[in-house]
Amino acid sequence: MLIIACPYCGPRPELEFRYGGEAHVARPVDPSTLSDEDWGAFLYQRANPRGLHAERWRHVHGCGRFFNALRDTTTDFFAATYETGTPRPAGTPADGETSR
Amino acid sequence: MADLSTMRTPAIEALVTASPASHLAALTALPPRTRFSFRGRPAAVTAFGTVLGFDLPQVACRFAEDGARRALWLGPDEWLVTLPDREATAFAGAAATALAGLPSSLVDVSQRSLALAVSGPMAARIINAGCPLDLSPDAFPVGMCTRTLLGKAEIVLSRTDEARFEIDVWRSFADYVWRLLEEARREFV
Amino acid sequence: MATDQGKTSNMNALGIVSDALGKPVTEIGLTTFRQPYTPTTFGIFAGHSRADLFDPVRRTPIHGWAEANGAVFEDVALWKRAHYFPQAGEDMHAAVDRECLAVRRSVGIFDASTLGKIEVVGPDAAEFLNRMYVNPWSKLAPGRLRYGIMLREDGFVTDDGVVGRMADDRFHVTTTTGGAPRVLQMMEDYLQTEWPDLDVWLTSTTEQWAVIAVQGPNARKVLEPLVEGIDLSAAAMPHMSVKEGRICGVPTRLFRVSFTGELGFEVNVPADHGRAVWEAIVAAGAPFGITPYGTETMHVLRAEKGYIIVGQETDGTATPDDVGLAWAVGKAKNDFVGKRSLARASMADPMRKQLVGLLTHDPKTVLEEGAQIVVDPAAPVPMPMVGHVTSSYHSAVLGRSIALAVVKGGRARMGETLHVPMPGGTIAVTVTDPVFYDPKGERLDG
Amino acid sequence: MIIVGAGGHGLATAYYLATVHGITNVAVLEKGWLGGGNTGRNTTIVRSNYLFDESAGLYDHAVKLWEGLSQELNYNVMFSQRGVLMLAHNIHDVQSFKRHVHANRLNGVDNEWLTAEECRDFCPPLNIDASTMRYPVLGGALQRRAGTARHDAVAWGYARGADARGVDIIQNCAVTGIRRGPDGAVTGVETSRGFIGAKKVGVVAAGNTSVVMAMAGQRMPLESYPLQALVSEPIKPIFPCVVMSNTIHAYISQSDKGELVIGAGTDAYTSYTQRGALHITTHTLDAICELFPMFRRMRMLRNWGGIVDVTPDRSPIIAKTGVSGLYVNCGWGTGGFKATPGSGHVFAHTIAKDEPHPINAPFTIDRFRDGFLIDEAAAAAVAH
Repeated sequence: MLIIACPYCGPRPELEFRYGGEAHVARPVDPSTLSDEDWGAFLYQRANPRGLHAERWRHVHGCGRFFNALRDTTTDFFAATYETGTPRPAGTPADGETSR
Repeated sequence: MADLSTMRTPAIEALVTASPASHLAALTALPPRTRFSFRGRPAAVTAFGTVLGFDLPQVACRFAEDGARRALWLGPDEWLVTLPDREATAFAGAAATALAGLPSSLVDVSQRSLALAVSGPMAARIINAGCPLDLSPDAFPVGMCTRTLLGKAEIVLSRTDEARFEIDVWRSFADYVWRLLEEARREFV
Repeated sequence: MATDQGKTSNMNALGIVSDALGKPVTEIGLTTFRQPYTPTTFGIFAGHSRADLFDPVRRTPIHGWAEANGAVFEDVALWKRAHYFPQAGEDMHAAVDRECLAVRRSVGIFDASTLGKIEVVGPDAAEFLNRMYVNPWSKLAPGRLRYGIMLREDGFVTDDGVVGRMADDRFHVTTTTGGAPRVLQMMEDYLQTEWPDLDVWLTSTTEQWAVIAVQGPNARKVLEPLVEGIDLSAAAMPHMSVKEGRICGVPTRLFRVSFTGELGFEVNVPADHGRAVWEAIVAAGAPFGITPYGTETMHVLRAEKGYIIVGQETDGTATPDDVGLAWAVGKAKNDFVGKRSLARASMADPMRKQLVGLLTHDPKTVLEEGAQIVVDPAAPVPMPMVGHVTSSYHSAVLGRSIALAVVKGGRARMGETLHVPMPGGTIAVTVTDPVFYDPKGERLDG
Repeated sequence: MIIVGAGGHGLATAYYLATVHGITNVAVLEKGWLGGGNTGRNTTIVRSNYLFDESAGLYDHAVKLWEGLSQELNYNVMFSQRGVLMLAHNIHDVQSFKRHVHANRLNGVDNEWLTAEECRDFCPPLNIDASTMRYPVLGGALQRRAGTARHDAVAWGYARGADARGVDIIQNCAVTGIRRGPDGAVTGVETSRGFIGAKKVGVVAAGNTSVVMAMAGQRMPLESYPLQALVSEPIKPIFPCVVMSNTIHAYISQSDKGELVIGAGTDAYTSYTQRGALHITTHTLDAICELFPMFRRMRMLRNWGGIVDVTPDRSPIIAKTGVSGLYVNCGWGTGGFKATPGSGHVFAHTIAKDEPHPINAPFTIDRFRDGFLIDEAAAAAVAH
């Protein structure tokens, strides 16, 4: 089981969290201006990288907050967790790079 | 027409009545209390503290209390506030006045949940039968509180004493939580 | 892989590979080993998770009364809900017929406590709901109710429920029984991650309130003597309104709302008071023959009115228009969750499945839910199918069977004969409007 | 031509390219060893009682090929039509399963409704005593033509067949890039063992599809999750069929070696670790003990994980792509094994003819732009 460091509550067992998919996929401000192609991409296309992945979690059975994490999908090692609305931490490798 | 406002049917009366005693791990149902879920922006948080009589705790997963009033930090803008039923009406009125115009949310959730206490030297061990947290005093000291899981039910767990925990659980999950704790307690009764 | 799942036996293998490759063991790398490292019984894993501890059994505050009064229960998500209340010698159909007629002719009482409830509070509450639901909320006056529909971002119906505006900045939102956690999670997701600037907060109040539905032409007469500070008259409290006051001395949010098509109320009281208030209403209703009814009767009554159940008429592939709810979509709204998806190519397909009613040519025949519908029952297999039966019951008040279905291009097929091929023979049906009873809605006013 | 991935689907594709289309100048590239990915890790269930016409057509095409496969390959894939029984635990399940039964019957796919007692008679270890169960068994849907097959035999059988007709199967050869010409069309692949030129490349890399397709600049509607399974110690034959319960998450059969083969769920997060967490297997063992109390003392001997790539509608993609000469077969989620012969057969057609076979024509990538989903997940609450 993963131990995940909630930015508010600290390290907690995975059971208390709900995974929320890829992070930084912002909902378009005015979806009506998007082409079908772009809207379809927003809805469904995901990076799904092998290596570092910016993703969302919610501490649903804890403080209830959504937050973001950088996790290496080849090791499940968490490189960082950070608050929703804040940018990906500076100096971290790109998607698909390895974390260590 | 009869006034039924004092007639309450608790969720797990039969289980409580049938529960065996144990000095190693006692399980008790706590009397009803008033509960408010409070959410809000910083200005409202300050104003609410004034009504409450003490500041809402800002440290994650800690509760503050004064007399019979308690405020539990549940999230960065979320507190569960408990107080005696007899103070509820006056408190709600004062809070509404103090919070007027300040972005916030105050919701009465008094009967959404009920409270249990697990106490005695084996209390942490009993709770750990269903709860994945480290309940050693270093990791979960007196004064700590948090939402977490007990088996397949969500609870709010607080440590009020070295050997005493309180569990706040939604009404319909109380039966499950009580039975699970009884199952864990069997070897100590 | 040995019985230790490679944890220790791996060491021998590493030694052999190390020799063969001429590399030190530390450079060979490990295979993936997993706990447990000794064979462990299934029972050890399962532990306490059996029977009533396998999953929580959620019971409403009124469960004990239902049990004492002979209810048969069904599982809905984690909840136990009263399915029907058989009397001596009755099977389910006899009990449901009796319960349905009692509601249509006088008054029935139903435990709706399992409905999900969310208190949406803050100055931006209406704006938030504008974005989450297809409906418009800004102009809903305090004290009024509106039926809301929620889509996923892909445009398909995910939940519905009645929403009451308690104050400018406070809404009492209801959800389906099974959908409550999902809806709250979805609302929190949008609020926290897309629109954190909105001043609005969400609190689950599902378990704060016991909900007692009192439905039927005599519903007002039963409740009137019990309430204080609430004028239940049609003028003061029209259909789709809500008032706060007391019932039997207990604070209540009293909804005038109907999922049966009859004059109806839903009494919300704090949970611990639910049983006592329920019993007081039952006593007050005795002169009217008030009849407790279960989820099966609730299903029949709403089907007679053509009201959908999310998860039964919809299956995650239905748009509001598919199930006849296009009227609910706020036409002036620039955006809401799912709106953009409704403009995709597939949504304009005239052969989308649409909600219709079906009447069997033989009124005694009750179709099977899930049965498939075809145009030509003589077609060879694989036989082209145009839809399926979503709900099907014997209707006591109509004295015949009724069914709801979703059928390709269904609204253009009114009056057409279609066929339901069953193993025992083909059943002919006529496509009709989905509202079978009181199409003008006159009974809502008693 | 190059096929990326020597799992069951990739090898079947190569086999049918050779046998049906006479194309034998084919290299199947595999970064690990033959059948070492999901083919060797799955719980080997074969069934075709899917709801929608498109799915029933695809999976039943596969079942029909399964029925003659040992003979066709002259290699025993141990296809055993012992029946797959799916249990209903609440009224919603009953309605949903009956919808499947009726749709299947009219589509020519066998599937029948059984009462709880009939379920127990078909599978005697099943507990149907409602007084002891949180979720009683209300009945079940049985597909008698469904069953199990020997997973590695399937890979070896197709590999032998393809190899005998001149297909090259190259193991320990990881694709590291997809090379494209000035017109954007595929010209070949870079691998850990050098460049290989080809005009057509078919990607059949299961959980790794996103990674391979990214080499050609293609973003996919896919996410990859660990899916876990486990087996007990071997015992004498006791379990005559396959039993699935989507509602309480149980999935069990008995292998010819005697082990109880149990499928657990997917972990909640994307990962390429083939690992997963213990609480996922614990959850399914809760359900197994509930349905089959007699197995409480059985021991878990091994558990493992694979990586499944999942589409938003839980139906696969078998299609041409936005890149000329690049084809993809992916998104089988937790249920790809059952489709192996049918998948390979129609994908070979798609590559050979540069257009889909009628059976896989609906399984495009474009459906996620236009909204013509084949949403088995929505219809069944969960797909396996």
